[in-house]
This record gives sequence, structure tokens and C-alpha cells, in this order.
Amino acid sequence: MLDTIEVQNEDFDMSALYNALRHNNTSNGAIVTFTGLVRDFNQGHNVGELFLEHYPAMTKISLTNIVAQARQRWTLGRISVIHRIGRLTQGDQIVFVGVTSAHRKDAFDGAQFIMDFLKAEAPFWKRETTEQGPRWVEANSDDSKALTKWER
Amino acid sequence: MLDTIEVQNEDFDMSALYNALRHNNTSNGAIVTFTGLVRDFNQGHNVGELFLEHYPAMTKISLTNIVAQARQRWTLGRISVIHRIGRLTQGDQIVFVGVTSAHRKDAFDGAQFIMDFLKAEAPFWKRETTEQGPRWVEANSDDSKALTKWER
Amino acid sequence: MAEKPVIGNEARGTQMINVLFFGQLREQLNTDKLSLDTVSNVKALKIVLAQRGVIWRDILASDSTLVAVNQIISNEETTLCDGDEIAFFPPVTGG
Amino acid sequence: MAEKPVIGNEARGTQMINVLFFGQLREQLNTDKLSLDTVSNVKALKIVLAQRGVIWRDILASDSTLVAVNQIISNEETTLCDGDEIAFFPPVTGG
Repeated sequence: MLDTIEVQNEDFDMSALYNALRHNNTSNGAIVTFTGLVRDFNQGHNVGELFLEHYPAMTKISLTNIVAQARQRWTLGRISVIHRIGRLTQGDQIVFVGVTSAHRKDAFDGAQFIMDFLKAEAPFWKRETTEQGPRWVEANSDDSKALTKWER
Repeated sequence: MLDTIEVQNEDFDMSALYNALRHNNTSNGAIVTFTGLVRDFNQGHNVGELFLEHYPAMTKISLTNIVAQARQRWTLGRISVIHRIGRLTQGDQIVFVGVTSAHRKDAFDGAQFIMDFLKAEAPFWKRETTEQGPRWVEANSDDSKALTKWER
Repeated sequence: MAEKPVIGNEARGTQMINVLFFGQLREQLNTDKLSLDTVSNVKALKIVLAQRGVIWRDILASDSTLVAVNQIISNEETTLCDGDEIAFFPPVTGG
Repeated sequence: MAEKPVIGNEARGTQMINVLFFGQLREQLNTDKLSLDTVSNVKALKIVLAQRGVIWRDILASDSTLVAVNQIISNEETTLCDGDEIAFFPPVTGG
């Protein structure tokens, strides 16, 4: 299968992921990647550490469904989605989405669609360590609004 | 300045470009990259080699203007644009656009905007070596249509 | 509908369903898993759970509470069968 | 307006403009650079150049031919000054 979908504690290597999307793939002239990192500041607090919890039986199913929906809407080549769980700190990589296509627009739309649905539906929850102690990250209303872009 | 804009013969290293966007940049949680590669097939012909010609006095000015326009429309962190010129072959990297932002949507829109305007306005021309001999690549009407997305 | 919690048991093969709670919900309800008699759909399950107290009622009535049936995002009309796994959770915050 | 080509010369500091041609246009017109007397705007320049022949007239009249004045994408109304660099080229195909 052309899709790599992983949920893991370990960090990922952007360079290796990019090479896997590119290697022996001369029919696809466009590669779009998204990487999400732990920011130092979120919702009015300095962030020290994050703990990423998930619903283990569902996470990979959810990501697989989202990727399948993207494939139905655009002509996409290779797709990689990597999401980390567990303890993360400032500047750490959290998520990678990489999409190849023969066409630039399909690659951009596919990658953004996957990220928008991942943010709205994939069962991950972040708990932050802040100066005021630990707290659950609040969902961002922009993330549900982002889905309206994909209605049709 | 936060922008890296280069027009060069040499290949570029995706990993180094990504690390430059990411390193010491914990205020930006989102990195979007686009890479364009030489496809094996274009406009009904198998492609052997490409030669990328440009208007040397204008290329960097054009890319700088496009990046400045993107910065006016979205809140962007670091931006890198690398475009190669000269002789290229199947699977070679042609162009890299990388954009960081605090927000995912800004990073996606910024990167796609830069690529759409680069494709429509930056003075590069491709000549292909095909089985039928060399020929200038025809502009793709999708590339001018892509700009309508950014009208406002 | 009698409520018969059997915490931590596997409902598959019995006339029961497994109900899971994640994130802030798990802490607010102080519950990560219940096994309950099978009910017709998600709406009926919410009615059963709401009997556990005000906090349960409020959380289950909230528009922001999501539900998945057998790991697929679902809604109140989704029908339930013996052995199903139902999960309630707050808005997700991955990525 | 007399046409006085001085091929390959630098127009800056004189009452002249430099006109460049790129890509397929350069080959079709068999010309990469001209120095001409300064004219008022791009439209006036096209009229001067069209006198060189049918192929010049057709290419300059084409909607798909782009023009840049001093390295900025421009149009027929863009005014010209002594020393300006004007480039005509076909639709770009980079990226």
C-alpha cells in the first residue's frame, strides 16, 4: 500500500519521510509536507511540557479513514501520516503529513484536508504543563470552522 | 531577515532547509513545505531532460515581491524559496517553498500562495528534451486559474 | 432498563456493551470504562448514563461531547449491538 | 518616433530604453536585446516594435505575451523613462 500511517512515542525523521515520498516516484511532481511542533506559548500560557493521550483502538482507524477520504477527493500518490503520543517538550515534532501528487493543487489540498480532519476528529488529547500547573488543552474553535472549507 | 530566497544551479538539501525553518523557532507550531520535481511525463511526452532558463535581473526581485505579498496577507514566520536553473533530469528537485507560522492555515495558505504566484509570474521558462526533440514547455492554463483563489 | 456495571469486563459475546471515557471526561466522571446491558442506540445509552448524576447528565448533553461507536465517529441515532464499544470524549486536540 | 536600435548597448544615462526578449519569444523574434529611443509607455513601445514585421506585431498583440518594466510585471499603460529596462516574454513555466 502507498500509505504510511503510524502512531508512535518515538520522534520521526523528516528527511527519511521526505525521501520515502520522493524516491522512485517520478510520476509525481509535487510533494507537500506539514509538520506540527510543540509551541512555547498556547492559549495565554507558557508551555513547558505536553502529554499526548489517545484512544489506542481508534487512532489508526481514524487516520486511515481520513486518508481514504482524501484519496476519494483528489488524485494522490503517496501519503504519510505520523502522530506522536506521550511526553513532548517545546520544539518537539508532534505530527507529520506528507502527500505527493502529479499536480500541485491536489498535493496542497490533500495535505490540508488530512490535517484539518485530523485536528477535528482523530482521538488525541493534549495535557499541558504550564506555570499554573497541568491543564487540558482547550479545543480551538478554528479547527471545527476549518472543516467548512471542505463541505460540498 | 527571515527570508531565504535563492536562484541557483546546485541541488538543494530538503533536510537542511527544514532544519533552518524549525531550529530555535518554538513560537511557530506549523511548517508547510512544497517541493517540485521533474516528472517523467508532461503534456503527452516522455521527458528526458529539462533546461530551465530565466531572466536573471528579475527572478529574485519577482520571488521577493511574491514573498512580501504573502507576508501582507498572513502572519508568517520564516520563509524559504529556492528555485533551480540550468540542466535538470527526471526526479530532480526544481523548487522548494517552506513557510512557518503559529497557525496551520496561515502556513498552508502562505506556501500555496507563493507557489501559485511563482508559477504565474516568476520569469522562468522550461525547455524539455523529448523523444521528438527539444521543445518549450507550454504554460498550463490551470496556473492562471489558480490565482483566482487569491482574489479579494 | 436495569443498569448493571461490570467494570473492566469484556462485553463481546454477552448481551452487553463496553463504554469508554477519554481525556477530561474521564477525569470529570472519574471513570474510564463501564460494561452495561445493551441498549438500542446512543441516545438510549445517554439516558441510562445520565441517571448516574448531574455531572454525567451535563456532560452527555453537551454539544461538544463526541461519541464513537466501534471506533467510528457516530451520533445519537447510531444503533448499538451486543459487544459494541462506545467511547465518549471531549473535543480532540491532537496535531 | 524614429527607431534607432543600438544592440547590446546600455541605455542608462541616455534618452534610450533597453528592450529584452526571453524564452520562445527570443527565438521567434531572433532577438534578445534592443536599445531604442524612449517612448511614453508600453503601448507606444509595442507600436514601434510592431513595425518590424508581422511576427513582431502578432506576438506583441497576443494576450499571452507578458511585459515587465524594470523587473516588475506591468501592462500597456505603464509609463517609460530614459534608461528603463522593458522585457517581453511568453507565459512563464517555472516551478
